[in-house]
Amino acid sequence: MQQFVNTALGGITLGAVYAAFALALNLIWRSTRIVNFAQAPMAMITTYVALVLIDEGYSYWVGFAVALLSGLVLGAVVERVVIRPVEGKPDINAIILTLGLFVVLHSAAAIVFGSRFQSFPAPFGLRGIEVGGTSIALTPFGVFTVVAVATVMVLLVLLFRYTDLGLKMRASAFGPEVARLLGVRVGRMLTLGWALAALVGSLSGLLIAGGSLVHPAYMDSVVVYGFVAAVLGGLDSPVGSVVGGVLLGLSLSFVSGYVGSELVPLSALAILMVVLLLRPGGLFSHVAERRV
Amino acid sequence: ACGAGESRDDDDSGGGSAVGITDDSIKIGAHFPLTGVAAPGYSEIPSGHQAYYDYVNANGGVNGRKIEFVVKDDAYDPTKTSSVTNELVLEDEIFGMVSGLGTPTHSAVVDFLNSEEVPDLFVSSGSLMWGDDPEARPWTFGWQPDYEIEGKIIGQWVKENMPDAKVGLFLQDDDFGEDGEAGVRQYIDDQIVDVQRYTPGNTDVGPQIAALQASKVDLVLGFNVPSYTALSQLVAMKLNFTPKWFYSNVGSDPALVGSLLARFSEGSVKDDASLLDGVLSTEYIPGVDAPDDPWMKLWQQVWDEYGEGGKLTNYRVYGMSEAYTFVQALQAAGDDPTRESVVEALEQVGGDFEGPGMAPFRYSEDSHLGISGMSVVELKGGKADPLTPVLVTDIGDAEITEDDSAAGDVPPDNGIPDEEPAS
Amino acid sequence: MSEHENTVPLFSMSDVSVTFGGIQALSDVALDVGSRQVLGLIGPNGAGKTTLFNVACGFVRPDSGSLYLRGKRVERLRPHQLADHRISRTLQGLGLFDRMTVLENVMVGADRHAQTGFLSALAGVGHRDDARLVSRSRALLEELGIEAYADRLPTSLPYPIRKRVALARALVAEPELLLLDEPASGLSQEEMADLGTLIRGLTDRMSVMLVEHHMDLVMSVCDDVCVLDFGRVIARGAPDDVRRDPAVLAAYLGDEVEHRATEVGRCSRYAI
Amino acid sequence: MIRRFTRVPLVRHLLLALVGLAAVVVVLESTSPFRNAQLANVAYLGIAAGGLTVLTGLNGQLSLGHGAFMAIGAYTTALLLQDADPALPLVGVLAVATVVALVCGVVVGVPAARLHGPYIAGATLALAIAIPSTALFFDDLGGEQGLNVLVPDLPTWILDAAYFVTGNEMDRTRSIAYIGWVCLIVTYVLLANLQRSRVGRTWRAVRDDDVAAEIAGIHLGRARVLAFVVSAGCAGLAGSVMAMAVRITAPSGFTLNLSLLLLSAVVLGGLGSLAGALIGSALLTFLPQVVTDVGVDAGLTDVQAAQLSPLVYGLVTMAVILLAPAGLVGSLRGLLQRRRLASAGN
Amino acid sequence: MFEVRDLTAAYGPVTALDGVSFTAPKAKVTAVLGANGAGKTTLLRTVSGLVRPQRGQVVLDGDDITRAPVETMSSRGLAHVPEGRGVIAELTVEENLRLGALGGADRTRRGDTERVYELFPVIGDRRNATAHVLSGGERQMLVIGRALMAAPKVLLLDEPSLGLAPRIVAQILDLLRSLVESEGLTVVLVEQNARSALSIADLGVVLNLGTVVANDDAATLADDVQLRHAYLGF
Ligand SMILES: Nc1ncnc2c1ncn2[C@@H]1O[C@H](COP(=O)(O)OP(=O)(O)OP(=O)(O)O)[C@@H](O)[C@H]1O
Ligand SMILES: Nc1ncnc2c1ncn2[C@@H]1O[C@H](COP(=O)(O)OP(=O)(O)OP(=O)(O)O)[C@@H](O)[C@H]1O
Ligand SMILES: [Mg+2]
Ligand SMILES: [Mg+2]
Repeated sequence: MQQFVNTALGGITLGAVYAAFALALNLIWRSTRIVNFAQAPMAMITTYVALVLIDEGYSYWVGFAVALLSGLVLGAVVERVVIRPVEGKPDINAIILTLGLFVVLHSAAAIVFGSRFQSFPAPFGLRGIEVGGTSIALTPFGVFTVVAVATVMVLLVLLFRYTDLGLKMRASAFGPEVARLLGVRVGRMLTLGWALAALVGSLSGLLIAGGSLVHPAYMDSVVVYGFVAAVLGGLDSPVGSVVGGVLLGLSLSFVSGYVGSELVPLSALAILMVVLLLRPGGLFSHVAERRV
Repeated sequence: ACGAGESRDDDDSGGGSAVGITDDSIKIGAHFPLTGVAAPGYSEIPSGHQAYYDYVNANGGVNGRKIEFVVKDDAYDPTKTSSVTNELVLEDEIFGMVSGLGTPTHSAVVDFLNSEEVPDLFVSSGSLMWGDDPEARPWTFGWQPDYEIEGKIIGQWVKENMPDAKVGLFLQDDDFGEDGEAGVRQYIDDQIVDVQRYTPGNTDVGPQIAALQASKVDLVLGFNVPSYTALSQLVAMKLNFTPKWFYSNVGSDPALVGSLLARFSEGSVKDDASLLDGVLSTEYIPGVDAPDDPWMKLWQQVWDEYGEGGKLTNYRVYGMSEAYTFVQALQAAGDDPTRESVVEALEQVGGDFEGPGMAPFRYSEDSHLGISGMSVVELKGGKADPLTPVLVTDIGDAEITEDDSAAGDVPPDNGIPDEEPAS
Repeated sequence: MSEHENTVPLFSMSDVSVTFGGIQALSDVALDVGSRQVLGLIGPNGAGKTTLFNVACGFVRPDSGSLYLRGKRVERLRPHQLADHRISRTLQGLGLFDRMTVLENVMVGADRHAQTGFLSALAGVGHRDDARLVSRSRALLEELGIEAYADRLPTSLPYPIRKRVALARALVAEPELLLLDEPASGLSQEEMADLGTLIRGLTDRMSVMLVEHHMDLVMSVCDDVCVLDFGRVIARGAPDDVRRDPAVLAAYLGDEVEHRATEVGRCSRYAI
Repeated sequence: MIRRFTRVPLVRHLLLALVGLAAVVVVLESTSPFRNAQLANVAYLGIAAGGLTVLTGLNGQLSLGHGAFMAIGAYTTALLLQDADPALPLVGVLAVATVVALVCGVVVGVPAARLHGPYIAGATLALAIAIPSTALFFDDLGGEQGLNVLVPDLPTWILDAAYFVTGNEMDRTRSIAYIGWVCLIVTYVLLANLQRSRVGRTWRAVRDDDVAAEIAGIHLGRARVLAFVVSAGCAGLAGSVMAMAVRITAPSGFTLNLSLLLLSAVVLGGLGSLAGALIGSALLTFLPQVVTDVGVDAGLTDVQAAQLSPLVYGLVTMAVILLAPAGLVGSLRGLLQRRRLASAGN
Repeated sequence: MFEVRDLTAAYGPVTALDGVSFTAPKAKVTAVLGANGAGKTTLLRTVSGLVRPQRGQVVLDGDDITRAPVETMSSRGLAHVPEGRGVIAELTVEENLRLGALGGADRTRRGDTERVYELFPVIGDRRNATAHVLSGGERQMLVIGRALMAAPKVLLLDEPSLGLAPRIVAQILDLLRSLVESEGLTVVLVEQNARSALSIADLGVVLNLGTVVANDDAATLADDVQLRHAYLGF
C-alpha cells in the first residue's frame, strides 16, 4: 500500500513536470504552429543561469526569478534571430532549425558550464511528510511543483480563451496574413509566444532540477516524455497537456516500479499509440473534421 | 591525412611490430565519452592520464620516449567507438589502446583490436571480458577489480557482519549490476529479498526505492554510478527510508557524492552531518578523501603542475593511476618495446607491479584481469574508514583471503616508476 | 421534366440524412441523375450542396439513407473507391498538387487506367504503362485547350487555367458521373460561357451534377435543376420552372433577380 | 538514339548505377582502410537517409524515429550472425533484416498514416527511444552490452573475382565497405525507379493535397503506409550494414541522436533528393572528425574539441536552413535553373 | 478620399501593376474591373501593404501610406476583404468576428457581433463552431462580416460575391450602398463580374495587364460597347 501510494505520488510529481514542459510546447504550438525541440536545452540554460546566481550566494528565489526572466528574453531572441527567417516556410524547416539549436545550446552549455553533475537546490523541504506513522512521498517541493503547474495551466486557459491578446496570438499563428490585415502585430505576437513559452519551459526546467542533479543533458528525457505528453493531450489544449503529462507520469511511474524501468520508453510508445489510434488529434482535440 | 596506406609496416614477421613508436616517442590512444549523457564524470578520466604523461614527459619520458596520448570522443555510442578506434589504429597508427572506457563501447572494438594485434591495455570498466579469457583476447588487459570479485567481497562481508539483514539490491541494468549481483549471490543468496534495476539515463528512481522500502530491506547494496548514489539518497530522504547503504566502489566516490548532496543537507536536513555518514563501500586505490596518502600527495602534485585546471577528482586520480601502470608496462617491455613485448612483459611481471592499487594485479599468462581485491570501508565525515584489511580473490569460486602486501606500496621519490625490463 | 431513357437511373439517393453535431445538413434527400444528363444543384449557402457531394463521394457517411449507382448500393464505399466506380469530382476550391506539373496533376487522375503495380514500379519497368498515361493526359489537356501549360507548375498559372487543370484531372479518369462543385466561381462571363459549352459537350459520354451560384450557367446547361434549402429538396424540375418557383425565389434567388431572369441580356441591378 | 534510350528511367538509373559502381571501386581501392571504414559509414547512413528522404520529401511524413528501424535491422542481423559460419549467406541476412524492418514498418505505419504534423513526430519520437530500450528487456538481445556480430568472410569466388578486377587483396573493412555501397546503389536504383513511377507520383500527390488525392482515386492510407514501409525497409537494410560494419549491436548505438542525424542528413542535402541524402550522409560522417581535429590543433582540450563537433554540426544545420533552405542539392539545382532561364532569356 | 498614384508592383520578373493611378472619392463605390490576371488583386494587396510597390504612392485622406506596415492599416480605417480563404479556420466564428473588431480605428463605432449575425443568420447559428466547418459561402459571409466589425472608413473588397447565393449577393450590395450613403463609407470593389459591379458602382476603373485602360463613371463604362467587349466580357 505504501509503495502504491508513493509510486503514485512520485508519478504525479513527475507528471506535473512533464505537464509543465508540455504546456510550454503547447503554448508555442498555439502561438506559432511550431514544435520547439530546443525547448529543453533552452530551459537547461536558464536553469544554469539560476545555478550560477545561487552559487554566487543569491537566494533561491532570486535565481528562480532571473531564470524565468532570462527564459523570456532567450525565447524572444531565438524567435527574432532564428525562427523569424523561416516563418511561412515548410514546417520541417523550423523543426530542423530547432533541432540544430538543440545541439548548439547543448554543446555550448557543456563548454561554458562543464558537463559534470551539479546539485540544484529546492526552495521547500525535500522530506516526505508523515501520515499516521507511515511516511509518504509528498514533499513540500512536490506540492509546490503541482501548484505551479496548475496555476500556469489556468493562466494559459484564461489567456487563450478570454483575452484579446490570446486571440491575437492564435490568429497570428493560424493566419498571419489575415491577422496582419486586421491590425494584429503578428511579429510581436510570435515573439511574445516564444518568450512566454520559453518562460514556462524555464519553469519546468527549474521544477525538474529542484532537489536533484543538473548537467547539460538533464532535460533530455523530458524532451521525449514532455512531447509525448503534449501530443497525448492534444497540442491545442492546455488542459490536455496537463492531463497528458500526469497520465504519462503516473503510468510510467507504475511501469517503472512494478514491471521494470527498461520498459518505460516502450510503455510510453504503447500508451501514445493506443490514444492516437482512438483519437488521432490527442485526448482533448475538439476540432470537428471537415475536409472538403 | 592520407598516406596511411604507404607508411604501414610491411613486415609483420620478425621481431614484432613497432607501429606507433619511434626512438623518442610513443603514441597511444583511447576512447572516452567526452560528450553526451555519460560525459559527466567520465570525461575527466583522460585529463588525469594526460597530466601524468605530461609529468613523465617533462621528466625525460620513458627511456627517452615521450608519451603522446590521443583521446577520441565516442559519446558512449559503440558505433562511434568503432569509428574512432578505426581512426586511432588505422589513421593515427597508435601503438596501443590504453584505458578505452565502457563495456558496450569497448566490446565493439575488442575483437578488432585483437585481430589487428593492437595492445588493448587497462580497459576502464570492470567487466570480466577484459581478461578472463586471454586465449580469446590475448591483447586485452583489464585494470580495475572486476565487478564480480567486488560482489563476492561485499557478499562475504555482509554474510559475516550482518547475517540477519534483509538485503535489497539496487542495480544498474547492465553487466555492472549483473556481474555484481552474481558475486554477491555467491554468499548471501538467501538474504536477498528484492532486486531493483534502474536504466541509466532515467533519473527517476523513485519507484525503485519505493519498492525497496516496501520490501522492508535493512541493507541496500548498490551497484550504480555516483550520480545514482546521490539520486537514491535523495529519494530515500523523500521517502524517509533509512536502511544501511552499501555502494560498490564505482558509485561511492565520497567526495563527489558528498559535494552533490551537500547542498541538500544545508537547509532541508536537520542534523548537520553529511548525508553519507555510515554508508559502506569498498576501496582499491586511495582517493581524494585521503589527501595524506603518499599516492594522493603525488597525484596532487602532478595535477597542480600539469593538470588542465579544475579540482583534482577521483576520476582524475583513476586516470593517473592507470597511467602509472601503463608507464610501468612500458618500462617492463625493455628499451625497444614492441606491441608484443609489452603484452609479454605484462604477463610475466605485471603481477608484481607496485602501484597505487591496494591489491596486486592478477596479470599472468592465464589471466589478464586487473587488481585482485579491495577493502571494505565505512564513510565518516567524508572520509573512507577501513573496516577490513585488503581482501583478495579471483573470479569463480576462488576463496577470499586477506592480503595487505600491496597496500603499503609507496610511490618512488620522483613519482615515476622504475620497472626492470622483463627479459 | 426530362425523361430518362433507362428505367434505372445512373445514380440516385434516397432518404439521405446527415447531421453535424445538431446541424441538420441534409434531411431525407432523394434525388436521381439519369445517364447523360446535367443535373443542377442550387440552393442558399450552407444548404448542404457540398455535403451532398461529400455523401456521394464517401467523404461523409450519411446517418441514414442509401445511394445507388446503376442500381447497386454504394454508401459503404470509400472516396478512393469511387474513382473505380467511375465517379469523379472537382472541389469547391482548386485542390491542385502545387509542387507537381500540370501534366503530373492530370496523370494522378488517370491513375485508374494504370495497369502495372508496385513491383513493376520498383523494378522500373512501368514506363510503357506510364507513357500511355502521359498520352491520355496530354490528349485531355489538348481537348481543354491547355496543353501548352503541361510542364508548368499550377501556382504559376492564371486562375481560369488552374480551374481547367482541376477539371482535366477529374475528366481523365473517364467517369460516368462527374460532380462539379462551383466550377465557374472566379471565372469571367466569357470563360463561363466556354465552360457551359464544354459541360454540354461532355454529355455525350457522362452525366454531370453541377453545383453553381451563377444562374446564367445553371439555366443554360442543366437539363434538370434541384433546389436545396436547409438540407431539404424544395424544388426539382426543368430550369425554367424552378426559376419561377416562389419558394426558390424566396429562399435563394431573391426577387431582384427575377427581373433579370426574365430579361436575360439586359444589364440590371444586383444581377449575378 | 542514345538520348531516346536514356529517356527510359530504368535505363538511365542503371547507367548511373554502373558509373557509380565504377567510382566506388576506384575510390575504395585507392583509399586507406580507415577511409574505407568511413565510407562504409557513409553507405549505411546514405541508405537510411535515402529511405527517409522518400518518406519525408515525397510523401510529406516526418519521421523522427528511423533509428528504430535501423535498430531492428541491426538486431536481426546480429541474431543471424551469432556463429562464425551462419546458416544464411550474407545476401540472405541483408534480405531478412530488410524484411523484418518492412514488417515492423507496417505495424507502425498503419497507425501513423492517420496522424499528421506534430502527432506523427511525437509518435515516431517515442518509437525512436522505445525500440532500442526493448533490447534491455529481452535477455536474448544482449541487454545494454549488446550482441556481437560475426561477419563471415565473403565467398572465395567473390574474393577471387575482386582480386581479378582490382589486383588487390580484399580485407575485411574493405569488403564491408563494398557490401554497403552495393546495397546503397541497389537501394538508390530502386528508390529512383519508384520516385519516377506512378507510385512516386501518388506519394507526391498525397503530400501536396490529401483530399484532392483521395478524390482522384488514391487510397490515402495505402499510399502513406507504403511509403512508410519502403523507408522502414531501407532503414532496416542500413541497420544490417551498420551491424556488420560496427561489429556490435547495442542499444546505445541507436539513441535519438541517430534518428535526428538522419533527418538532418536528408534536410542538409535537400529534401526529396537521393543525391542530397547521400551528400548529407557524407557530410555528417566527415564533418565531426575534421572539426575535432581542427579544435585539437587549435589547442583546445580534448573535451572542448569533442564538444566543438556537435556545436559546429548544429551551426551548419541551422546555417543551411537559414541560407539555403532547399538544402545543398536543392539550392544548387535552383541556381542552375536560374542560370538556364537567364541564358534562355537572352 | 483615397488615391493611388503611379503604383507599380511586380512578382519577381512578372510586372503585375504598371503605373496605376486613380482616385476613389469618399462615400462612393469605385469598381475595379478587368479580366483574370489583370492585376486587380495585386492592386488591393499593394494598397494594404501586403505587396511592396516598386514605385508610386497610396494616399489616404492626405496621408501617404505607401510604406506603412500592413498592421497599421486597420487603425487608419482601412479594411481589406481578401480574395478567397480569408477566414481563420481554426478560430470560432465568434472569435473571427471579435478579431475584426480589435484593430478598428474608431473604438466607439466598432460593431458588435450581433449586427453581423442579424445580417447573416446562417453564421449566427454557427457562432461557436470553428470556422473550419463552414461552407464556402458561409466563410465568405464571415469574412465580409468581420471587415464590417471594424467600422472602416475605406473598404477594399476582393470578389465578395465569390461563392455566394444570388440573394445574399444582392443583400450585400444593398448593404454596401446603404453604408456608403448613410455613413460615408468609401468602397473599392473588385469584381470579376463587371456587369453586376457596375450596376451598383459610382465609378469604374478598368485594368488590363496591370495598366488602367479606362477610368470613368460606372454608367458611361457600362454603355461603352467597345470597352465592354474588349475588356469586360459582356
Ligand atoms: N463537418 C462539419 N461539421 C459541422 N458542420 C458542417 C460540417 N460540414 C458541413 N457543415 C455544415 O453543414 C451545412 C451545409 O454545408 P455545405 O458545405 O454542404 O453547404 P453548401 O450548400 O455547399 O454551401 P455553399 O454554397 O456555401 O458552398 C453548413 O451549414 C455547414 O456549416
Ligand atoms: N504570388 C504571385 N507570384 C507570381 N505571380 C503572381 C502572383 N500573384 C499574381 N501573379 C501574377 O500577377 C498578375 C496579376 O494577378 P492578380 O491576381 O492581381 O490578377 P487579378 O486581376 O486579381 O485576377 P483574378 O481575376 O484571377 O483574381 C497575373 O499575371 C498573375 O499571374
Ligand atoms: Mg459548397
Ligand atoms: Mg484576383
